Amino acid sequence: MPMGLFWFLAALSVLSALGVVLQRNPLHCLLSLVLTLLTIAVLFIGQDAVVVGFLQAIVYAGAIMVLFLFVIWLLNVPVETRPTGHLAFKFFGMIAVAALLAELAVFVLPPHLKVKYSGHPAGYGSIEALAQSLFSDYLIAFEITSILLLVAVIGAVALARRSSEIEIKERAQDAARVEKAA
Amino acid sequence: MTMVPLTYLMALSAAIFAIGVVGFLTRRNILVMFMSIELMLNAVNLAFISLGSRLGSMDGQVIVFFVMTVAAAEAAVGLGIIITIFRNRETVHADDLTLLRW
Amino acid sequence: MIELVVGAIEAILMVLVGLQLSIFLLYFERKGSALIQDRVGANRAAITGLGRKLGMPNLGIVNTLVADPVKLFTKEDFVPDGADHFLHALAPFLALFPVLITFVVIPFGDTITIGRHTFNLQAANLNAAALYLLATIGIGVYGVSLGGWASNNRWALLGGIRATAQMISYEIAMGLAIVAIVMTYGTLDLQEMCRSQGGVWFGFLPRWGIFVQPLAFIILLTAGIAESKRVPFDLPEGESELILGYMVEYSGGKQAAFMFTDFAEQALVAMLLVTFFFGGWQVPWLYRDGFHLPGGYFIHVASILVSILGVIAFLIKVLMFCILLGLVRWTLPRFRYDQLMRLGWKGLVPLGLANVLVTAFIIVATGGAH
Amino acid sequence: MNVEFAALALILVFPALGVLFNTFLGPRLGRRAVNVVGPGMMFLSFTVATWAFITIFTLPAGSALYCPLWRWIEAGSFHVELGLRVDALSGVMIMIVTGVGSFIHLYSVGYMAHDEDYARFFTYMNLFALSMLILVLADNLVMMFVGWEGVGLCSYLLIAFWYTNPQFAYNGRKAFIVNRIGDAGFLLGIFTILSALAHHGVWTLNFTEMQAHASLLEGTAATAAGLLLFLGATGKSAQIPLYVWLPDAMVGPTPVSALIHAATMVTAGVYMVARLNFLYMLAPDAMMVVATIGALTAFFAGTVAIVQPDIKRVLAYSTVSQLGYMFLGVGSGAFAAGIFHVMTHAFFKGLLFLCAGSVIHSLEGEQDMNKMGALRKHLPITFWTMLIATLAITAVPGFSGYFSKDLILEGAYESGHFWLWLLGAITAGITGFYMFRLIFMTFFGESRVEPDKLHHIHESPAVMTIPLIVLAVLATVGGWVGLPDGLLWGDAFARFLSPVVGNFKPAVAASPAMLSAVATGLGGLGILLAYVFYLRLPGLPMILAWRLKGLYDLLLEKYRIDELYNLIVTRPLFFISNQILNRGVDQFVIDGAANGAGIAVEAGGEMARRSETGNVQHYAFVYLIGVVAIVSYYVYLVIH
Repeated sequence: MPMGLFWFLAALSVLSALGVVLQRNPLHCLLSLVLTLLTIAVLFIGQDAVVVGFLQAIVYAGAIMVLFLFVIWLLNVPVETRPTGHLAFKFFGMIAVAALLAELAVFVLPPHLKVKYSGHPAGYGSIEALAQSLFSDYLIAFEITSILLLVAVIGAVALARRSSEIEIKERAQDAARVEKAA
Repeated sequence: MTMVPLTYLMALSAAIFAIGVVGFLTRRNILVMFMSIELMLNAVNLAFISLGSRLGSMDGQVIVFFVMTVAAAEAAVGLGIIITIFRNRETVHADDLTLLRW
Repeated sequence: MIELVVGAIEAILMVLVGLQLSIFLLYFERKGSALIQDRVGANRAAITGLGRKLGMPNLGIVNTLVADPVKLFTKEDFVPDGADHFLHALAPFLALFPVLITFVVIPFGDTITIGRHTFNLQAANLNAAALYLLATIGIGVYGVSLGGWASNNRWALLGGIRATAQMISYEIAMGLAIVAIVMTYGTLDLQEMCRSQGGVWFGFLPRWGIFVQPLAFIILLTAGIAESKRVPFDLPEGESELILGYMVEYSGGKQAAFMFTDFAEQALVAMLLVTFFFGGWQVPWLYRDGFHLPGGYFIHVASILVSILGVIAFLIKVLMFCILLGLVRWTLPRFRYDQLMRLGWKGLVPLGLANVLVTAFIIVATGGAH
Repeated sequence: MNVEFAALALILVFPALGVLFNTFLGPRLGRRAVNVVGPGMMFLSFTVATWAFITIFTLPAGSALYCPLWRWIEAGSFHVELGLRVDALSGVMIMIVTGVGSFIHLYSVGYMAHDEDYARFFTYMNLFALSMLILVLADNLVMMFVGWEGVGLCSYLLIAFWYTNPQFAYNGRKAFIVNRIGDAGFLLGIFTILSALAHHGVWTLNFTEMQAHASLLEGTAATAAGLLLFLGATGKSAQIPLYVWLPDAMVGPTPVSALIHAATMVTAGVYMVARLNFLYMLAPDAMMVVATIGALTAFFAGTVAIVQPDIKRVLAYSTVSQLGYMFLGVGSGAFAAGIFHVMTHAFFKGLLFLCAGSVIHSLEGEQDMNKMGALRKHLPITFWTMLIATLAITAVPGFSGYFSKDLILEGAYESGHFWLWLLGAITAGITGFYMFRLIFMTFFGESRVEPDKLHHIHESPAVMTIPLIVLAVLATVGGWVGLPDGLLWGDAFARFLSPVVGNFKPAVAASPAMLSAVATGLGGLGILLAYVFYLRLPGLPMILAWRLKGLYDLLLEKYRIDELYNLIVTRPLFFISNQILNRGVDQFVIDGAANGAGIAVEAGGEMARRSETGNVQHYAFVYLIGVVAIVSYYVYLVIH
């Protein structure tokens, strides 16, 4: 990946990430997040993680974020007008984050980041290599993930489902009975 | 082929992660807080991919793959919860959602 | 370096082809529909009046290709009150852009050798092109949905929501069909797919994907029409219920962009169908050195000519499919929304899953797995 | 010569099956099934036991059958291998336990015919027999202790069988607690033996191995172990000072009394002392204590029995008294005589109890002899069998009791302690008196039966009388295996047991005939007195009781031993428990600490809960601080 492209993507991703945090309108936040995700996807592809990069675009940007979009519409989330939260809390939160960043810097900066580039084996990042890993070393995790997704789907349906008409009718009947009794 | 220095990538990852943390701590809209969580997840994903690329190992990508599936599940359930909360409380403001206190 | 330049030229060429096809579709929309519905159609505008003097029927070419665009681009760019100006302006291009960049991965010909250089007649030879397709199509959702939202209009928002739901639903069926295809060819590279469709079975039958994956073809055709939001899946626009859906508050160039998106998507679907199922640029019985007709006849053709024949064959096939899609548009009535969802989730998705399963089973059974 | 005999396990398996069946299926399948399975399992066990006994009999003297089971405890060099072992001694015991036990089970079918809880009853009965068989068959002290505890538990369960009556439940608890005291001594005895042996590097509790290394125990270890084990025996076998539970145990169903008194439980102590004869032979002081306690208990209990009005209570004290005889025998070194008396006693005492049960059964639960009389004609079988048993226990020549009791008295005399013999001989007279008092008051004289019960009197059903007849035959002829030396097969029983318990070595020469004559004479005197008191001059006892009111009351109230224990043990214990441990330690210190901790936690929680704002971001902030802290640690690791 050319350095120029990296700097461009890095700047774009940080700016859009800031956009997520700083904008008032949740929809704008969401679009900023989509942009962040896409730049990160490009960063993935730039590092030979081609399949995962495209999956990031398909799954994250193309599906999960659309789900967010739906929810924002469904709830008709208003633009935030009142200033939120306590200033003191924000202040101490910032200090803690700054501390975390400083600590992470220790790991990230050269003297302690000791990873040698060992070269990419043939087919690195290809769908064959990914599948080879997923269906051999990580097979059980992969299968469990599929169960997790199934559970999540069922859970989401159970949570968000509106009561059926029959249930609503029964509830109304119960209420009427209680009223009559009283 | 030029290699972006690992330090830069990790620093970018750390920066996005920190932005996500800030977002989670300072925003009061639970949807935006949720988005901040996604930011953090992606920052970590970036770190995984970068390190995996340097080590020439597929494991980083596999983990990112799992993170994505888990994020999908989390989004499905989390948004379901948010919808349910909104139906009952008519709010997505984290300051108003403090029933589980003393 | 020269490869890069050629690649850029190819990319521009491909996008232009897509746009030209859109123009053709626009024209076909006018006159073709008139033909089907036994009307005259656009026939007023004539620049010189020469044709009428000569007693020729007015083909409406001036109407559709000159007057309409001029009218569109010179109209007032109206933004409704209370709309999100930035997103309102961004949305049409957010819709068009992903479609246009998708054209670059479609192979429109075999490699062509000019002098020392060998060029791949595919703007961008991505080895994960199939995933790229899905990614760009997935991102295309945002333009439409944001267009609907940013207009500050209930009809528009409803149209946007419908469009979003419809597109992500059919994306799954489309993805499943593509998975089956990818399994069949064993590659994500579209050029590779085209190449492996060369040759014949039983001495005469071209090795096209349609003969291997007929079900995937039907799924992809249906899902493709739904993705491009054309009749009978044009619920997001639904003139009779939502006026024009997400486009209702657009005018001028922005509306033109949305319209072009639809037409370009149609062209894209046609190209995909051709690439996946009808051999792409493959001409039946034409090999590198010439035609090997069934029955042992052989006609020599120069290598460069073979390549050019391939490009022409590709364009003809795409045109055929564009016309097919247009015919569908003017033949079938619109679905109800619940029918649309039922068809997507209860029809195409299970079919696609079954198709993937059967394909996988056959591959394993015939020892096709590596 | 040791022979592996796997069928020994069956002796245990059958009662165990009975327990399981009666517990889980009995209540569902009903009375008929229980009636078949309960006694049936005992008879099967009896069959196997007989087979084993005959096998032993046909083998050369000193042989044993064994059946290894499995390794139970393993701790360092100490391990317990469970195994069953039958030699002459335990062979006699299993015959008694399964034989007499079987007939008591059979009798119970009739006796418990009207009780709702028959399945539970037979569960306990089978479990009782099983425990006793474990005790007897054990080849090591640990397994013996399992059986030892088992019979204690079963006695509790059975004495308190009618647990809805608080007094009965109380008596059950009393039996259990008194037994626990003895068990503690038994356990300490085991530890003493183990530590003494382990001191010399011998880690075993197996009887044969212990016998082989018995010399290591010589000295204080043997004395201490013998005394501690004998404490256990006083508990189980109702000797001074722990006999108090046995008379109270009469509240259980009568077959239970028969089982406890005749076949199982109470003989456990005697068996244990005989089994560990090699240990006691090393500790003459302990032997002396055993003999003395035995003689005193025999005399003591006999005197109490003289005045008791309750028919079962008389029999209970007679049991205590007879057990005293047995301990007098084994304490004097005449182990064979002691075991012989265990056997004959099992016959006649089992019979006596079953007869008493028959009487009580016919009188619909009446136990007071003052409300009996002249039952001879109504209950002919019961009368005749009971008379035989009484003759046996009174040691009338020819009946079984005569031979065994004679041997014990002879042993006591020949051990060189004249007064022990004297106490035994006097007790023989007392025995004659109170036993015939019982017979005369119950079966002769005028009827004092309450009128409304009079016409209900009937002889018991065959299922009850058959055991009576069988036991009566045994009570008569059972003693003949121990005919005096020189007569026919003379002294066969002692010779049979001698490889296990050794031969009796007299310290003083005596004339057996002379001693026998004295004891028999005293017995006859007792019978004569009873005849005078209760048939010739029925008013005399009343006058005597009035004249000697102090003595009479003392005897009637059992020397007030229960009251004494109450005063010196129970009351202080309750006082300490209630005033100091309950009010002081428990309520003040422990409750105070517990409540104080609760109050402190509550107060702390009251303060701490303020930190639970319910706002997820506050939690996230704390979480973040935690993350920063953890990362700091890694930073520290990286930098250094």
